[in-house]
Amino acid sequence: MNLLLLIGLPVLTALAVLLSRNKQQVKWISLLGSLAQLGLAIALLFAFRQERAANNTAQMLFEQHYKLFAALNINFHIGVDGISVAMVLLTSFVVMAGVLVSWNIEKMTKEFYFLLILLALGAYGFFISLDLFILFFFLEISVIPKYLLIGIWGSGRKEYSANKLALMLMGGSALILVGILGLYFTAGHSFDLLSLSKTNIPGNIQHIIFPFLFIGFGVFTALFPFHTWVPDGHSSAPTAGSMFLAGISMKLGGYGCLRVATYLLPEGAKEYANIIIILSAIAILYGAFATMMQKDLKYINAYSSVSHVGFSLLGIGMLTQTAITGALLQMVSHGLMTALFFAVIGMIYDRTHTRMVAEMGGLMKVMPFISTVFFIVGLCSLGLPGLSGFVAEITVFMGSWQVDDTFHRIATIIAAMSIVVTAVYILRAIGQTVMGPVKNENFLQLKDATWNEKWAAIILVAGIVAIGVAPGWLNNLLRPAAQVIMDRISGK
Amino acid sequence: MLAPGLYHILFISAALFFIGVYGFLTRRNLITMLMSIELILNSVNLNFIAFNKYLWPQKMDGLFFTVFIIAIAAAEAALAIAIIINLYRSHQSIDVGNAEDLKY
Amino acid sequence: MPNATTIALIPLLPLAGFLLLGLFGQKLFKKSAGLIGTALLLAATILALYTAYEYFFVYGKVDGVYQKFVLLQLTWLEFYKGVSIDMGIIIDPISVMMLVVVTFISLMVHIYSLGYMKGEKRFSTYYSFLGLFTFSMLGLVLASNIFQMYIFWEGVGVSSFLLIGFYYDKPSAVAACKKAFIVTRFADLGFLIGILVLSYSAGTLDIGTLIQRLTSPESNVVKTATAYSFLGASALTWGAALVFIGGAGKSAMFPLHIWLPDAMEGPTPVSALIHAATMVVAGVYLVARLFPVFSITTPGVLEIVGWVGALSAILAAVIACTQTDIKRVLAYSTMSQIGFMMFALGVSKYGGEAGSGYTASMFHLFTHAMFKALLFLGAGAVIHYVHSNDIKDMGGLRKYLPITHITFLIACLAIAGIPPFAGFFSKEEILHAAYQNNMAVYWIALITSGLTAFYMFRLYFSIFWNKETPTFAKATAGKEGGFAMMLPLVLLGVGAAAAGFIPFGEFVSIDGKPLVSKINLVFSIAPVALGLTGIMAALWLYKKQNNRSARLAASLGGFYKAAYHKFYIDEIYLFITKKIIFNLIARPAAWFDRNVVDGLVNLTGTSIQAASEGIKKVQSGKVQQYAIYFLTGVIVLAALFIYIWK
Amino acid sequence: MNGSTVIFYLLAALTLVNGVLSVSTRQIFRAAIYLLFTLIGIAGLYFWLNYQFIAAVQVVVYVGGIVVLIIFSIFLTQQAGEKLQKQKIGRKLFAALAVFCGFGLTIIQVYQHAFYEPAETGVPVSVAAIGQKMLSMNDEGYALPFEVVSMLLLAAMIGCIVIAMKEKKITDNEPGTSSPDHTGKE
Repeated sequence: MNLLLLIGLPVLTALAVLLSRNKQQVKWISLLGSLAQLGLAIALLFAFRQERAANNTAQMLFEQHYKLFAALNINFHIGVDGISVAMVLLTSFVVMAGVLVSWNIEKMTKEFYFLLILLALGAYGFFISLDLFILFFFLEISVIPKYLLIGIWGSGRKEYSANKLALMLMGGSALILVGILGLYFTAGHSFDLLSLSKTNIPGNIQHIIFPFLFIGFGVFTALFPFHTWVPDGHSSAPTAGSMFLAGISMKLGGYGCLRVATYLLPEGAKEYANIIIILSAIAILYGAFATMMQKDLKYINAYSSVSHVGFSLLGIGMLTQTAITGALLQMVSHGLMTALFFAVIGMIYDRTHTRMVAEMGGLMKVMPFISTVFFIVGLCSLGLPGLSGFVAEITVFMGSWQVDDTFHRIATIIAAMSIVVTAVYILRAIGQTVMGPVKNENFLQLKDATWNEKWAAIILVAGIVAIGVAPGWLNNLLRPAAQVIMDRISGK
Repeated sequence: MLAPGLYHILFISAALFFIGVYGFLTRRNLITMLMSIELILNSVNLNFIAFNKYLWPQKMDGLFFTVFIIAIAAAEAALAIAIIINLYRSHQSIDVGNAEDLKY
Repeated sequence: MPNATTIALIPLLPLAGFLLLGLFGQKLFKKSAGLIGTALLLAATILALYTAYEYFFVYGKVDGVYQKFVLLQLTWLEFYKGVSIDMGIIIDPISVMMLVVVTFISLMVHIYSLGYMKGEKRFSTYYSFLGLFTFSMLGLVLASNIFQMYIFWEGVGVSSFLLIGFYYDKPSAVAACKKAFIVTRFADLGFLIGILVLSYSAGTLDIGTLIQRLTSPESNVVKTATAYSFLGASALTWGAALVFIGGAGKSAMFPLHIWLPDAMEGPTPVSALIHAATMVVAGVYLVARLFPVFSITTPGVLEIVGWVGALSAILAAVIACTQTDIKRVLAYSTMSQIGFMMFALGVSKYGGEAGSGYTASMFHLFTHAMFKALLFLGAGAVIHYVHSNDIKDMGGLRKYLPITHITFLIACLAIAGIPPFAGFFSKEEILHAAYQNNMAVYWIALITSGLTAFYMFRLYFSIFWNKETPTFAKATAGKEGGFAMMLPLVLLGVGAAAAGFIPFGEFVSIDGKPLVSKINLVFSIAPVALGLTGIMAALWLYKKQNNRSARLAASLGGFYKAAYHKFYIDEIYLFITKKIIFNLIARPAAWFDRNVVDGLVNLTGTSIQAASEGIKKVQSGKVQQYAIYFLTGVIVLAALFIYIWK
Repeated sequence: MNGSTVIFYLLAALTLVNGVLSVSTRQIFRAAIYLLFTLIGIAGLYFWLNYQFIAAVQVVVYVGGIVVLIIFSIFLTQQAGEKLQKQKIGRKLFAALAVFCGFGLTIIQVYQHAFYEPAETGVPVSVAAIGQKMLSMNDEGYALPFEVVSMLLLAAMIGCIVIAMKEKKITDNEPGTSSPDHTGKE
């Protein structure tokens, strides 16, 4: 399996979009492109499993290595392990759904789809890069389109939100860059992830570099005090923008926190693990409580994202294999779930022209399909067994409980308490929007989902259910990769 | 001490220089500012000549510098006045306070 | 050996119904949904009965002891070595008994709903939800892994939520389903943490292994877990107590019972199935499933179980005497009866004669499922006829609803503990177990059983006697309900009347060895007499329309008022949630985020902007200013270089 | 105190006093005249220093050229008899302070520095020597700077013309007759 395809296909799609003549062509080309990416991602999954089944125990599979700039030892080095495969799969699902829900974008359609595909390209590239330089390059590629997507196609205070988001993410990138350069100069002038992972970086230097990398990526994944771009960014972004932002972009950060910060700097991770745990436990519960008071559906989901992503960071902070697997499961699960949530909110908003919970009611009667999906995603969010959220949260809890002391126990219990608070705000949202009497007479004329929206929802629901009902395949994909990271942490 | 020498001339040139600077800083009229600049240039010339005279009497470098500076000063003055007149034409004023378009 | 495929089919058939009707029901099976659901469940019931027969009479008993079989352990999610969620099937006396109860009651409700829910717009959705519930409940019952149990535990929770909120456009139903889900969710938090504690201590999630490792006091597992203590109690005590909180939430034990009366907003057959017969006894089942851990390792927690059960029993019985909503009375009665089962477990010990409470509890669970489902279905028939839930709108219905009347009477006699109906036998055994182990609980139970007889017959007389000319318009009143509704009533009536004669101790006991129940005639006098007294009191107060009950209520004064308002427990919860959680935690958290955390971010932005505004002024375009800066800079630098940085 | 010394002090006083007056008077025309006297004083100093050629250049270029130019421009831009606007007092004080500090610093440095005394005294330079050196092309010669300066003067001349030229386009551009540049847009 040639991994260059994963980058090449979005590039081709983007070019084709640029060259196409009218809106219909743009849409269909994007759809075909994202469908092909989805197919490719699934093919990658099977190819990967096949290799593993054939006892190929290399850490990274399908590696490719090209010299990019020999003088500074910058290489184009790509390869995948289980984590990357899962993330690529997640990205392709979200991209597909995002393209489908944006079907009715009328304003500057070509540019919109171009940016969407560019963002996807950045994400794919990021997840398969094994060289910190190109990893950073792809990370930046995925930031710029967000700014434009929000600034041009957004709603509400879009300029403010776009600026805030771009500035905070850029700030995070700056920290990441400092961290990467720190690594480069302390570990023998190399950007290569695999060779860096074999060098021993002195502990005191790790303690200095680790916060840069972790906070830098943490900004992307809404680490507690750096999360405020999330509510504003999401509330202003167009539907597909929110989906990409929460479904993919926040995962870039989580992936980076794990793969770059924690994996390369195990001593640093150990040093700051307790702080990470405290911050993420706060984020989980506090985000959940803050969600309870929100009145706008997008704000509800944005804050609940802060809370949910806290589980990923908690899992990373716990530094056990199970907890890290849980963190990864949570990333995948949350990516699908939150993308679906935003898609549904977008569908509701397109029809009712409001996102205020108090103004809706009884949508079940008017649009049963959308409401059912809303139900499913809500239940997934509150961790119902059979849907993906449960699998992830339980794995994090089980992993966290393995660390046998009172501090970690209490952090785990605090995190677990969020399942009640989550239930409260999700049910409030569902109860006021989907259930109850129809408050606005005009709503009775509204139509249910169109074909593209149905397919977008079905794709994501399929992902959620596939993980929720049979988590084994994903777990088996992620666990060995998490084990590799744990081996480095425990110094094996 | 009373016999004039290098130090005396340097004193004059320094005084002239700072008089020029003072004028440049406090005048609001562009022409008078130009005059202050002339003072500054002259103080420099005086310095060159003085050093040439007292430190390297056999050489003529200081002298040549002075000649060139005078030539450049002439060119500068002509240009500056052209600019001032043009400014006067467009702004109906040669107050330096009105000429703050540099900001943009 | 049991056949895994046959048993696995029992939960899978309702699941198939759920998927089929849920995905395609509204389009393809709008009319036939009920029949499909019922047919699938009939098949499941037959399989369950077959399994029970096979287990109890063919292969289950080896050397006089009923064996425990664990089948089909499919790894679903592996956490770390030795600890994984395995989807398995456990076959032992209580799971087989529960299989029969769940499928049978569910089948009855399916059949009943054919009539009751006829013409409902979301008829197929209703049946798909019923399928989901039955699947989850059966999964819970068969779970061999504690996390598998939790998964299905949540599954029954959500199907209960969906069914309570079935009439989603009714605000009270929406509120009720939210309340039910959130309260049980709160309890599930305890269950979850309890699982974490116990599974970490035992190093396994498999129930059998877990029990085995935690019940041998000499083992290292127990020693280390006991050594680790938190707030003065050992890890295992905490674990067991937390697991019990989960059970108490689902089984509506005080103080987590508040959701159950409100849950009556759902369709009445749903109340019969979920909130009377099956789901609410899941807590009892959970404690029973982990009974060895409770009784051997943490007897302190078992004592708590007993007291919580007893307290809930009497509290619910008192409240039930004052309620006027027919379904709420039944809901409190359910809570009270589950309290009986709980304290029966609480007073029991492990093994032999001392374990009679366990058997009694399971027996009562079995009989209660019969007569309580019957009561609810009967109430449903009444409501169907009267279109009201309030007993003030009823009266004299015995002439109009003869079959309902008879079956309701049987159920009332059964729950009141009048021989020879089913309730008598199970309740007698419970009282006997309590008498042997805990006298205080015994007295509470005795009083409660008297109250039970009183409030049940208050209900009975108010509905079927009392006013001879009911207030509802006779013109609209149709027939008693179709064959579909009457058949389950009759079948359950037979069950309620005869189930007591099953020699239950023969089949179900804690250690698998048969237990001979010893119903003592002398011992029975007190409860039966108290029951009859209760009936007499109800007869005197409610048979004819009179103002005796009002006078009695007035003479009780404050106590009556408090009981009528359910001892203000709802209000306390409301205070805690609204005032404390919302206003003191959530609102400040949201405010803090918008103003402090986000404020800091914005402050960074505005301060940079302010700084750049300041710097911008320096760039004024005024040549002289530049010159001054320049000159000052030169002078300062020169002075510095000359005098300071030589 | 011989005559030479007296003349020096007189020239110095002439230069400095007129310089101060030139930057402080509020009548612009008088300022130009004071500048003239300062320049003459400096020319006198050159004479005193025995650099007659430079003195002559000073008189010709500055006195005869630049000051006249300045006076012309004053006539062109200034209404007669109008006094110059006052500068803010704060600015004046600050400038005076800065100037004073700078002057003090310079003078202290100058007086602390011991310049080396050349052994021989020079001879007065003749104009012919200057001319030869200016056009000589060997190492000591100044032909290249000379050419550069002449280029500079040429450029300055052209620049002056361009700057001072009236822009015809602006006056031509009357309303109604839009230029072809603007037709494409809007």
